[in-house]
Amino acid sequence: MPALLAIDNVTRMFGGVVAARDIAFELQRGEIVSLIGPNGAGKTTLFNIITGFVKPSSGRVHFDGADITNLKPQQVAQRGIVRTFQITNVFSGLTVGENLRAAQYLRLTGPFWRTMLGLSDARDRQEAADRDAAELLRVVGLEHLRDETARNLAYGQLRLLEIAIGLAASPKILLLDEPAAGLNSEESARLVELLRWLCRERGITLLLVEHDMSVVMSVSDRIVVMNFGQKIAEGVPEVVKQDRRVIEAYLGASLDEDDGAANGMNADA
Amino acid sequence: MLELKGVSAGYGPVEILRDVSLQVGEAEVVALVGPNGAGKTTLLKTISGLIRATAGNVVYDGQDLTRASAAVIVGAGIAHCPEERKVWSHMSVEENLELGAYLVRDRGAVRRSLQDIYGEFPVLEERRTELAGRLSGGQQQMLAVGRALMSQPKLVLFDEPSLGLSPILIRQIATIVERIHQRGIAVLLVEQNVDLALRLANRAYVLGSGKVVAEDKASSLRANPSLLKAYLG
Amino acid sequence: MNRLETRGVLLFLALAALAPLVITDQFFIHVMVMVFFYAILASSLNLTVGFVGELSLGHAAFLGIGAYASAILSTEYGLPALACIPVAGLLAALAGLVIGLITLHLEGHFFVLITLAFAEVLRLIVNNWIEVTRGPLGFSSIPPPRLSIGGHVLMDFSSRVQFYYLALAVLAVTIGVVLLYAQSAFRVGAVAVRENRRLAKAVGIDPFRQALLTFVIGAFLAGMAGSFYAHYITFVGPEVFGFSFMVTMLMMVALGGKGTVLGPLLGALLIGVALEYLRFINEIRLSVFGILLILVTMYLPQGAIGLLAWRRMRKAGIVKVSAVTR
Amino acid sequence: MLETALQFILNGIVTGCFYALVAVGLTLVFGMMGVVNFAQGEFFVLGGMLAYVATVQLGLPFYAAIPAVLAIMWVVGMVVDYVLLRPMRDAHMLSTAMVTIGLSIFLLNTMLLVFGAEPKNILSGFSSKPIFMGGLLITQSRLFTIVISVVAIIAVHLLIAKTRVGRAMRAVFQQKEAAALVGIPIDRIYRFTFALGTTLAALSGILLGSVFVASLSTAELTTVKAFVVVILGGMGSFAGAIVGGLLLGLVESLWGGFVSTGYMDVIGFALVIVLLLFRPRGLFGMAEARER
Repeated sequence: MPALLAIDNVTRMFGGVVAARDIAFELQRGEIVSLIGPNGAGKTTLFNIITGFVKPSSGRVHFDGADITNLKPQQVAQRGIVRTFQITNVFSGLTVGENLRAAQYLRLTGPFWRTMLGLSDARDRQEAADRDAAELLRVVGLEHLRDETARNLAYGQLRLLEIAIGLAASPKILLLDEPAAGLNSEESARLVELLRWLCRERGITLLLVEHDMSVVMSVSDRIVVMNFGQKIAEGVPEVVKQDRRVIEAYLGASLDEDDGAANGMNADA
Repeated sequence: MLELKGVSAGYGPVEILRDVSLQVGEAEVVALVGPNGAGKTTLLKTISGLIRATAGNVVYDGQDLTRASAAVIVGAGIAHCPEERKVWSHMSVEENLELGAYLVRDRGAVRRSLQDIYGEFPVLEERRTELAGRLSGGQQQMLAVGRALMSQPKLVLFDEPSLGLSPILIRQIATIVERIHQRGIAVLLVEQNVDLALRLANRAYVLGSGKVVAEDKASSLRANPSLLKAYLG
Repeated sequence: MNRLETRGVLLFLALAALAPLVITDQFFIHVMVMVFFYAILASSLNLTVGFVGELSLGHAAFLGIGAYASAILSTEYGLPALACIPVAGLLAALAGLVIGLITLHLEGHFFVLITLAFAEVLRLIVNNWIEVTRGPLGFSSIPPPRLSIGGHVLMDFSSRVQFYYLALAVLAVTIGVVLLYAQSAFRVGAVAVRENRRLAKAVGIDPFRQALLTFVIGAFLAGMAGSFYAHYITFVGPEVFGFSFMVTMLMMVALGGKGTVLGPLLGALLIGVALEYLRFINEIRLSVFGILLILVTMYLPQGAIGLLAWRRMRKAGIVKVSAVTR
Repeated sequence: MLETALQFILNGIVTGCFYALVAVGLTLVFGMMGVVNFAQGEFFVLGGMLAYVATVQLGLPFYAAIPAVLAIMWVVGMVVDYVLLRPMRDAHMLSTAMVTIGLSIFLLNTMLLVFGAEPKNILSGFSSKPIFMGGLLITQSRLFTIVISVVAIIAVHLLIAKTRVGRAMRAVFQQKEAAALVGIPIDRIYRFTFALGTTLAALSGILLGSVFVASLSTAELTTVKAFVVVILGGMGSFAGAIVGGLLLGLVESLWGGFVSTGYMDVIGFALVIVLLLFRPRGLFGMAEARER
């Protein structure tokens, strides 16, 4: 079976600096894959490329067999790739319920007059969307806060709302940028549960950028490790954890060793 | 010399630091390590007055700087060499350096510091009239360090000086930190390259999820299991 | 969009429909006609400013286009006034489509400036294109509407009350359109763009299309308002494109409460009444407006309706001290 | 024909000087503070009105009136920044725009109450006898305008390029966080920049008033045209404002001279609309990320 998402030798330069170099990996249907690596490794750049916020300097991105490299963000989202952002990103002036409503926008709108007048099919769509939103809120445990304005939510609740927003847009692939950042251990544990449930029950494919290794190790089917804009390792958690290059990427290569180990690590123009 | 007592801080409703206490002694190099998102940069910004602490105190030389403005803090002798260098790329190298001494009114002293920095980093003198944006990443890092030193600080806060640099340049940065230390200036070093940080520092703190999770002598921290745990779970 | 607001709007319309039965004072009737006119304008401006969150300073252009379209069509081509109103609305909507296609790709400051520039360009063209617009002289004695069925005249608009109900009818249409919009997914999309453009894109909302749609609806409504104005005042000159209309509408939206349905109506009522009854302070009126606009923006960003809603919620204990959750 | 063209170019340079001076303040304030000052045209007119009060009502000589008015306008700028803009530093830019729109409405109508609608002459003391330079004709006051404008532009350039405060301005403009970290008082730099912009607009108003008349009716158009200049030159660009101002002055003058006086004011907008379609950052615009 062909991969759901294929990143094909993607490179992105900013000025003279390489933010991502020749990155290639695939995402199979129903997988949970984590993208890890130290600061500045190029993970967020890759997210931006996949979701159309940044165009790659070279290379292609294929989704479900179609080339999506040059689509705009909203077009990528319309095809079923939805992302969250690193810094908490919700519609802060709207209530929790309206936040989901906004994410269901594509489902709720049809031809102009039908949408404006709320004709029967529009109403049906709306009811289905409302049911769906209610279920999502139950899943993330925010149903009691449906009418609360998002900016009044606690931090942990905001992070959950972000995921709910992503889900409400009915994605085939959900890209989560540091979903566990700032969560306490109890909240992280719930997050892991939630992510597994999504994958199992809703068949959503997940790609995570995450620094909380307890989350990464317990939830991922596979891990892709990046450093200095390049992919340095890929594999199941147990193997990646032992990889010498990965440990070095995190803790820094010992300077006593020869510089050969740092092959190609020069991101400095 | 610098003491943080139970400091909490963050951005808006998001609390990043929770009840952090740490100390930097006279002429000491202290490393601050920990995974991404642990709050290291936030901690430095809180010390230098870019972010207000929501609880706790920042005390420096017996002076309470918790509510002081960034200008007062620089004036008191704390310089902050920020993440990603943040040089003024449309200004010349020399202008960048001179602005580092913005609060120093004595022109003679500024000139002496400038000569001093040029002695330390000859490449900056060679390219003094060029725009900072044209320098390579490593040279920009030198410029950022030089700029921080221009205010004649007694304590320098470094935020990820090795970020994005090649191993050769990283080694150069290490030399710079050592030389700063030899002049009797204290250093608080945030560094993702743990090996580098621990080699340079006398003592180190490990920050995880906004809290200090370990504190140790630099030489013994490497063997400390809480370090690897903080990074790889 | 909450139930309280819908009720408030319906109450407003019901009271307005009954008022002339009780109060027959001609000046009062005139004041209310102007209030309705301003309410249409403010509601239409609010679509872009309040829901999409882009400050359009060119909205007077649509008022002007509507007014001139009506003036030309009725005086030169003899089109009945009641037919002019929707036609003027459509023409303004067309202009809105063209201007929107050009300007809405820009955001923030650029959008503010370019819309202002568009309105200025139109004003200057109207001033100079004498063959079509009669230049600074403008059009006078624009005929009043007349409603007849099979030669039998039902209304000839010789009395103010008949204009009153015409204005109310156009306002009702406006409110109907705005309510439909506010309850549809379009409002959600527009507000999503306003609150977080990046996230809106990430969930598949096209900010440009969303803004354009809203902009064109607003232009349509403002065009109808312009047409009504032409037939009520019977005179149209280049000043309908001017900044003072723009300022007045903006003030009404800001004071009433942007991004709500009821807010612009409240704003139009408050300021419209003040404008007409405080004629004795006419001279310092605009100075007071300026200060008011500053104060409202700085200290009451939600407008009068925000004040009402906040009080109500605090009474009900809904507004928590946000520190609790932090 | 050539001489007529040269004459139009000369006239265009004079007008261009006015535009440039007004636009410089606008562009600096925008580039550094992210504030679009809709009251810039009112500051321009206020300068002219105060010069009228000083020269006609108080009988001050022109050369003394100019510095006096500029000093007053400097204070006005400081006060406006302190009272209206400082509380809005973290606000959304549209809210700040609303505040400056409110200020512009207030200033314009209050001036109308105080000074009345009729245009005012400023007594410059220059004789109206024209000077002939070859076939070209220029009045003393126009020559004076060009000289003062050029001096002012050079002075501002030197201020920004060479002085301590100018360096601090550029530092804040380019990298705010680093500026704070070396101890630059950002709030005071903002206030200084705003006052500078206010004063330059007023200077333009004084000069224009001495060449033609000072009139309230020019305020709104001045603001809008200054925006045109700023967009032409690129928001936040000092050199762009100067070039943009002169360009607009020249184009208007030539268009008005050879094509149509009626549509003279339209040409600038037409230019801007076309420019924004093809090059939204302006001629000299800096590439800045405007992701929100």
